[in-house]
Amino acid sequence: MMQHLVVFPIVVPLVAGILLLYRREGLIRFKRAVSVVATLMLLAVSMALVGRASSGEILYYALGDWQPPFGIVLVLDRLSALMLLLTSVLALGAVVFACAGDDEKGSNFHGLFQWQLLGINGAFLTGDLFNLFVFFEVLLLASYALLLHGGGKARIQSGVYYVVMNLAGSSLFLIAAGILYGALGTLNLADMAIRVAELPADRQGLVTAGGLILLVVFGLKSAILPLYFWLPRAYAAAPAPVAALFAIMTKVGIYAILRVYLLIFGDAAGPLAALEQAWVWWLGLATLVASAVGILSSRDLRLLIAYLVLLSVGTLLVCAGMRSEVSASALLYYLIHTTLITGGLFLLAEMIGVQRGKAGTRLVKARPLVQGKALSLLFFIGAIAVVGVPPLSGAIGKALVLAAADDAQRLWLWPTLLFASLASLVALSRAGSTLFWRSAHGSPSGSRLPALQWFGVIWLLSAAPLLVVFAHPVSVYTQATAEQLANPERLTEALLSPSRGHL
Amino acid sequence: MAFIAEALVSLMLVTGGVFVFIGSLGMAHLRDFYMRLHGPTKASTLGIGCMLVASMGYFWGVDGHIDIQEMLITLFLFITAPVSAHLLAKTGLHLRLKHAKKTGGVPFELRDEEVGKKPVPHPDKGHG
Amino acid sequence: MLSVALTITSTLVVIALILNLYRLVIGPDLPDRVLALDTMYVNSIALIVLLGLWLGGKTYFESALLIAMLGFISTVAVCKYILRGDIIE
Amino acid sequence: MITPRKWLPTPVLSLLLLFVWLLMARSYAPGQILLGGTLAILIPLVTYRFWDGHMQIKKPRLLVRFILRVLKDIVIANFEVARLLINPWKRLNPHFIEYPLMLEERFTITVLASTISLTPGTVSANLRLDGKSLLIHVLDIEDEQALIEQIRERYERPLKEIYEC
Amino acid sequence: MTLLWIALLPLLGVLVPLMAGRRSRLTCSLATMVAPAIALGLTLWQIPSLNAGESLRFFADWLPELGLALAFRLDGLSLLFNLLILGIGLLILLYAHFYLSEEEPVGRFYSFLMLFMASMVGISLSNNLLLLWLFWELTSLSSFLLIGFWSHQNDARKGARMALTVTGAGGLALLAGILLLGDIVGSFDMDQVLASGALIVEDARYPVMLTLVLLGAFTKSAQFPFQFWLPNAMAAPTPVSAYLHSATMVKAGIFLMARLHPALSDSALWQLVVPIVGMITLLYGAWFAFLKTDLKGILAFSTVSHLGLITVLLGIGTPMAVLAALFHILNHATFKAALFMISGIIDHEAGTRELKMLGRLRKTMPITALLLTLAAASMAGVPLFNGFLSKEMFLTETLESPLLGGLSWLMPVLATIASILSVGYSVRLVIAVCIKKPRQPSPKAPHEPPRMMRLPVEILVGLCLLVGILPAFMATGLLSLASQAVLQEPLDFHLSIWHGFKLPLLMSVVAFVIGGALYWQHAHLRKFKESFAPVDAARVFERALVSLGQRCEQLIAVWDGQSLQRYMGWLLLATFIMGAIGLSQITELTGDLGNQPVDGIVVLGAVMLIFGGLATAITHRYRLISLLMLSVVGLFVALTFARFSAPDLALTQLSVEVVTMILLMLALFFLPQKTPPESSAKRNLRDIVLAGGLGGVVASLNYAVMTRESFSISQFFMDNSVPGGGGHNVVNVILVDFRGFDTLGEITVLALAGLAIFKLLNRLRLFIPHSDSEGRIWSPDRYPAILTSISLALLPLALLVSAFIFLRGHNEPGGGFIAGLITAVALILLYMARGVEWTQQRLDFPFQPVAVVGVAVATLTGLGSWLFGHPFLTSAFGYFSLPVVGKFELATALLFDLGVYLAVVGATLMILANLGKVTTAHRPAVNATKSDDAGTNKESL
Amino acid sequence: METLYAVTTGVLSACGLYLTLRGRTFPVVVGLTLLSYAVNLFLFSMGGLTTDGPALVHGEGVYADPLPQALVLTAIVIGFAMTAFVVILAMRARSELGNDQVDGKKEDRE
Ligand code: NA
Ligand code: NA
Repeated sequence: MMQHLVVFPIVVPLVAGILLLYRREGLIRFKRAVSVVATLMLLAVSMALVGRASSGEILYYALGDWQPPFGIVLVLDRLSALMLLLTSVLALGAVVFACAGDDEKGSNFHGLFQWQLLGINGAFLTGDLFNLFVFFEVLLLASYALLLHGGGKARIQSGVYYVVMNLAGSSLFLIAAGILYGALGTLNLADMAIRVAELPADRQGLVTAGGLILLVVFGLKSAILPLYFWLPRAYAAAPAPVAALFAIMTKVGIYAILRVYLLIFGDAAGPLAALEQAWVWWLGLATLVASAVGILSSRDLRLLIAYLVLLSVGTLLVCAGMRSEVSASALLYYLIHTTLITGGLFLLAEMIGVQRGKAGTRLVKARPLVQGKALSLLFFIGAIAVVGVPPLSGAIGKALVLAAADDAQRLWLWPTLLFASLASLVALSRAGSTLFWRSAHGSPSGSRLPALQWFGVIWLLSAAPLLVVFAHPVSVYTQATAEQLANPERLTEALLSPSRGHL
Repeated sequence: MAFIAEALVSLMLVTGGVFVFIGSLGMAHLRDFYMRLHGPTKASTLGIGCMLVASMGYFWGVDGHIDIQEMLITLFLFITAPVSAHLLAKTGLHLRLKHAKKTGGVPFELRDEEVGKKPVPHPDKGHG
Repeated sequence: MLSVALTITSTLVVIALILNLYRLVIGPDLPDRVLALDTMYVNSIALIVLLGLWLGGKTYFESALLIAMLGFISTVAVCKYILRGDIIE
Repeated sequence: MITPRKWLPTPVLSLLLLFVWLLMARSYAPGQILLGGTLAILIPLVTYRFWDGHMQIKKPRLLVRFILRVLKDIVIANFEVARLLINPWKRLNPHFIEYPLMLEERFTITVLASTISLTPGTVSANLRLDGKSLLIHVLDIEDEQALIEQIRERYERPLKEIYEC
Repeated sequence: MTLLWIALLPLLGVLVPLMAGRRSRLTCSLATMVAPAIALGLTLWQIPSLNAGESLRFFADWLPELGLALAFRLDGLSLLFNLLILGIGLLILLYAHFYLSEEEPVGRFYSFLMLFMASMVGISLSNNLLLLWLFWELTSLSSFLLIGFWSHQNDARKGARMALTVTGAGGLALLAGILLLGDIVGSFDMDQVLASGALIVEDARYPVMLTLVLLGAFTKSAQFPFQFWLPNAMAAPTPVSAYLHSATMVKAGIFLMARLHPALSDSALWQLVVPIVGMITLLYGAWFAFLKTDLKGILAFSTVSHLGLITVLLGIGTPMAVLAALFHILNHATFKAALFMISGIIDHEAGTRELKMLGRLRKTMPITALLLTLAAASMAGVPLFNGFLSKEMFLTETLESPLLGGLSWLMPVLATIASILSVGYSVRLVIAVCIKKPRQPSPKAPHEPPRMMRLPVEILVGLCLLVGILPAFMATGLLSLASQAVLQEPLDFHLSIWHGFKLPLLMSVVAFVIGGALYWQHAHLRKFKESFAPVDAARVFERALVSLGQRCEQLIAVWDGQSLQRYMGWLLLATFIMGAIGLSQITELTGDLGNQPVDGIVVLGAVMLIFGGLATAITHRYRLISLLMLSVVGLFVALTFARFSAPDLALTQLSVEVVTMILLMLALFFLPQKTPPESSAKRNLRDIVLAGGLGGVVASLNYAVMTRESFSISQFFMDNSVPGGGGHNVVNVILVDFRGFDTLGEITVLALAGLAIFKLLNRLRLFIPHSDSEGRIWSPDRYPAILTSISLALLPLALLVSAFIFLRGHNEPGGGFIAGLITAVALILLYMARGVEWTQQRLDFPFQPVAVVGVAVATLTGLGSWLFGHPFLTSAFGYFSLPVVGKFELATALLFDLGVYLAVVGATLMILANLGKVTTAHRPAVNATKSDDAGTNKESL
Repeated sequence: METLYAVTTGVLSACGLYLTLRGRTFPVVVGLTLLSYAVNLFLFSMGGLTTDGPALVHGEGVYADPLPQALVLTAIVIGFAMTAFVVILAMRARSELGNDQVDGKKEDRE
């Protein structure tokens, strides 16, 4: 079985989804059990995979036993292993939270959730451009369904934005993939990298066009300016566990940018090297600015958190735009931090909203909370972490990012990022003081929140201190990952020389 | 292929083409919808039939053994074409499409004196 | 001879299709357009048959079969739509 | 005990399906016959439940004759129509006819309506809701009564004999 | 290790009150004091080693990648601060025990206080710049919690947020400064930084770095122009004010300047900026302190002023100035903490802090009044008090400093003015509180506080006096250690009460005389001040934030606009630009292959497609017509596939096209039939240009690729299709074998679509139109009889065709997907002909399980290969022979394709039949004339 | 032929894109469908245009590149799934929001 480990992150949610979706109604206990167990299995598998990958060996799994570049391969390197682990950690928090009752607000929650994981994991693992498209579609369609879970106007409206934009994005992906196939004659990413390195001059323009249109697609997924508009309202409207899981979705776009451009348009690509860099860098900065404006304008906690997701996207993009080993390492650390924390915050926002009654998550005066103390403590932790104030993970992440910039980049990055941080500090302190301090008179009413919800939130937010305490081991891993990414020839060798790396 | 065979195939083919053409021509130039309906229903169907026979003949000649699978398409067309025409005529009647002035035996649904000149708008104004 | 016949027939079919397009575009009423579309489906079977004769193979037989079947169904659907609005009721 | 009846609810249909299968498969190999035969039995079994009433062909020989006649009529009809269509200057006399039906079964009415549509200058335009009459549009009419008679004798009666008597 | 414990103990102490909070209050207070007391003891225990010149360090790596280490040092400066922090901290805890009322959550308060203490200790001990920053920010956070402790008060919330915002912003600047500094030095290690003064000052980035660091320090220490947050932070409970704003938090900035003094101060910039800012702050604070009427307000502004004083001294930077600064830090902490506590006592006992309601306390609270007078005397710089000593040193330094070149006389003059004001407000404080009669009665009748509540004050005032009288004995040791730490060399100095008649003394005298006189003119000055519009910093700040929020909202409204059209516009524009960039790099659009000749049928196809496309767009307002046009495009796309050797694609496209049409019509029924003309001509033109431009890019790219030779890997598939995949139809073999994984994903998508649509349709109640868009009532013939019979007749045929297409797919055009669609379409025809109810009764299998089983079959086929030790989805096939049947092939690919078939049938029916079902049960009677039920009835999904 | 093909793809894309920029859901859906047709044509042609070479290997001969065909097949199916979803979403949006504007905010002007 061990030789199939790499495909487990796909098979487990696939099979779990099948079990869960076979019957539409009833069996909620069974479904919860299956879903949680599957997610736990995923967690275990991902940990094992991180263990395998941390040695630096690049493994691949040739589906259907068709060797690369002809068949579809799954590639396990440090980056993909890390993303898988991150996904499963996030998913566990979200799914446990959902088991407290959100899963019963519509049909098929758990099955869709597992298939959403299937899509995400597939996107992280695949080493094939078109297969990446397929997994993008899997994760998108699952996310469409999950976004609408529970219904309501806001969800429908934001769903229209989200779906239409992404549908157009899918068409663009096909165009880009088509051009790259037409110009390079292959779909395997590693093979593409090799072919780009030996590209005849008259095809460079084509590959440039393909590569850049692909960047639009990934930019749309990761919510870069000016393609981010779908994000804030969709994330704000999504049911809490779904929004939490969505925290990883923008990172799929970031991941794709790292994977594709560092591999195909690496140093070996000659004139095409670093094709995306300038765009990602400048637009990442602009995204930061836009997110800061959004953060300051938000009058609803969920929307605020959604814009915080955008802030993290901007930060990650500028990191990607710096395109150095240091910045990649900083990016990965920040990515782990921001995914888990924003995920946790979405869950927390739901709990707060429930206890505030009619006011929900709107930042207005409302009745006091029944479990205000505990909630405010968690909110405080989440807010500190997300703003990047010590002593929690965000501070380290931010410092790593700031330090990763070279002198020329600092001139732009530092003011932007610091002002954005300040904006989030201002907004979150206002939000926190409104939510927990500025309560209307009267005694709190409503019921206490279920334990499963607390577990979900604490599970995710505990990343904030843990990432600080274990900053060193984590960053050893991220640095090794960055180093692996900076040397894409190892991946191409592992995949395309027959004697090595095959499971 | 034998000359005769080829000639037959060619003839069949051209005949088919002509019918196809006539069917569409009728549809293009006749004066009212009910008359336009006749062309495609009959001529086009037969035209395709002819061409399929030509195809059958051709491949008989080339391959040496007869495959009459084209019959299947013809069968399908002969089953479906009249039904399409029937339904189309129904929609025409439903929408009370204009008919040529000299049409005789106009049924009640096309007569203004029976159902009024204009459709009475429904109170809820349709679903626009 | 066959090639001449093919050319003639092709020309006729092409003209037929253009006539269909003409009717489709000018209408004037919905049933006219539906009729035009239906005829277009039928006539495209002719195109497929011609393609088969031209290329000398029967690879496209199923395509023709499907056009015959599906063209009908799509006409039915549109007619039902005009008649009843709700096509599956 | 499963009776052969249950195995083979519609032998004619099964035969037809087998025939169609062989047409499509372009092969009469035993394997294909076996496969086609299996499907020819399976498919009616699956779709049997969709038939409300079951059509019995009472006089198959008559059916064959009927089909041949219709085919002949179709060919003739087309030349007829072609003449009408090509010559737009000829004054056409379009006409609607309300044809009173003698047939009662829906399926036979359908066959009749289809036949009418495929044959000279007529399209069956509407089957009245009560199923008692059929509206027919005629492209160029000469004598209404004659046409009704012709349809009655040429198509409706044979159909009635084949299926309903 | 001891150092680590000193740093950790207060941090652990945070947990103590939380755990002891349930116990009695006294237990809680005492328990809380344990940790800082031990830490204080440990600190004191280190003094001998310090005196012996040992360097006390602790180092543990934390995040070497960033340069962050858990590094502590204890030198004189840290010692000075630690003593203040822990010592005064203990006194504050004691004081707070009495100050807080019974109902208040004392455990929480203590733990915030301890958190604050821990972070201050951390700052003072940090031997790593980043670590220092970590603790620095932690003070901002804990002070936020402390200031906002009385969160029900509006002022407290606002004050807390303001403090957090300002110090937080400073903290961000500091982070940048520290990173830059670390970059210049090459390390964040404090020892290295402090040893690299010359290197740092010469670096080109020095000015920026210094600015950033000073921003951090100034905001924290409430230097001008960031002073405004401090007075507003007085909304905190008094122990907090006493602690944060006298001894500790505001001193963090001072500490930073002192700590980095050796590294940063040796530059003209430092010597220009720091003293000037300090001097402005000094005067500003003193002036407002003089005019405030609220006890705590006076103290707060006085604090601002004294912080300015210390800053000036650090700016001057001579060894003696540094010494003076350190000394004043110590002194200010003692007398100001005492004063704050006294103000708290007064507030507590008299119920007010307003001067006009206070007075004559020497009668009612004699001891407190005495303590107040003594502490105020120290603040004013009366001889024999510690304040006098450091102030004298300050005045001396202003005289001796060569700052400001020709304007160097300005410093002593300004210093004197500040002294005058400081005397003025001190006198005013004492007279107004203790001597004069109150103008209004106080809410409570004042009386002495509990004995123990006064104890901390007494200790502090005692210290003021002791140091003032015996400076050499009390302070020399500490100060010499501290100054050595800052100056990095031993400083020879002598603290004494008397320095002889010198200019500074004269300045002091002048200050006393004029300051005293000023008090009498106080009323006039207040009037003078009130003639200016009052600037309430809190209000301004609050308003600025609100208006910032509003501006941002407006900005978002303009920029975002909630307009999908705009979003799409951006997306297309971005794509256009990207594509155009690529195209611009292609010198020759036509590649080596060039054009193939055109034939008439191809032209016809192109014409049909172009016409169909344009017509779809042009007629889009008439939706059904537009759909018909779209159908033409769909048909001719299929024909194009057929024309260019892709029979499988043609079949797929045809079947998908029909299903799509049906689907679109099903949905269109519930949508408006027409789009009203609403796009402006400008907008249309813009859209046409954008769409056209991108279309042009697509066409060009398409052309460029097609005319270039393909280097595809496809030959592999051709070569291996039969031997490796067991199928002659390479496309199908790719789908079910070479790239079966894609197909698995694809059917998952399809099943997901079914599930998602089911979700959308769940509990959807739609308004059923009684008539079409022109008001025509629907045809009464729901199920046209002829259609019904024909669809029944077609069903077996269609199923047969479907089976045929399915079975041959591996070798000839076809396959599971197309077969599935044909089956689905045949059933849909039945639905159309006979309605949902009738059909559903006879088609009694649920669709969702079918779709899911389809995916399951495909998955299991893939998993099956594990049994044979092959990777997921490895196919197998074999040729077998049976007596009658003959030779035939069996392939796992067929099983996989069966999965595809089932998934397609299940998903398609799930979509279409469910959509059909939406309305069926709720259709009103055909001839209904009432329209009561016309409204849409919405429920959640 | 390539020119004609490319022009067709371009025109179809442009028409589809134009429709996706409309303000009502239904035209947008139609536009996306049209766009996906265009994209399928585009992707299909990435292996070049081949006449009379369906990739059915029965011996020697010129074969069309089967890989783009397989990709297009997948793309068609996925496109169908997406279209199905988005059109139902449009329907639901109309029912929830009371009009069929893509932005869902303005008054229904009919
Ligand atoms: Na219905
Ligand atoms: Na319906």
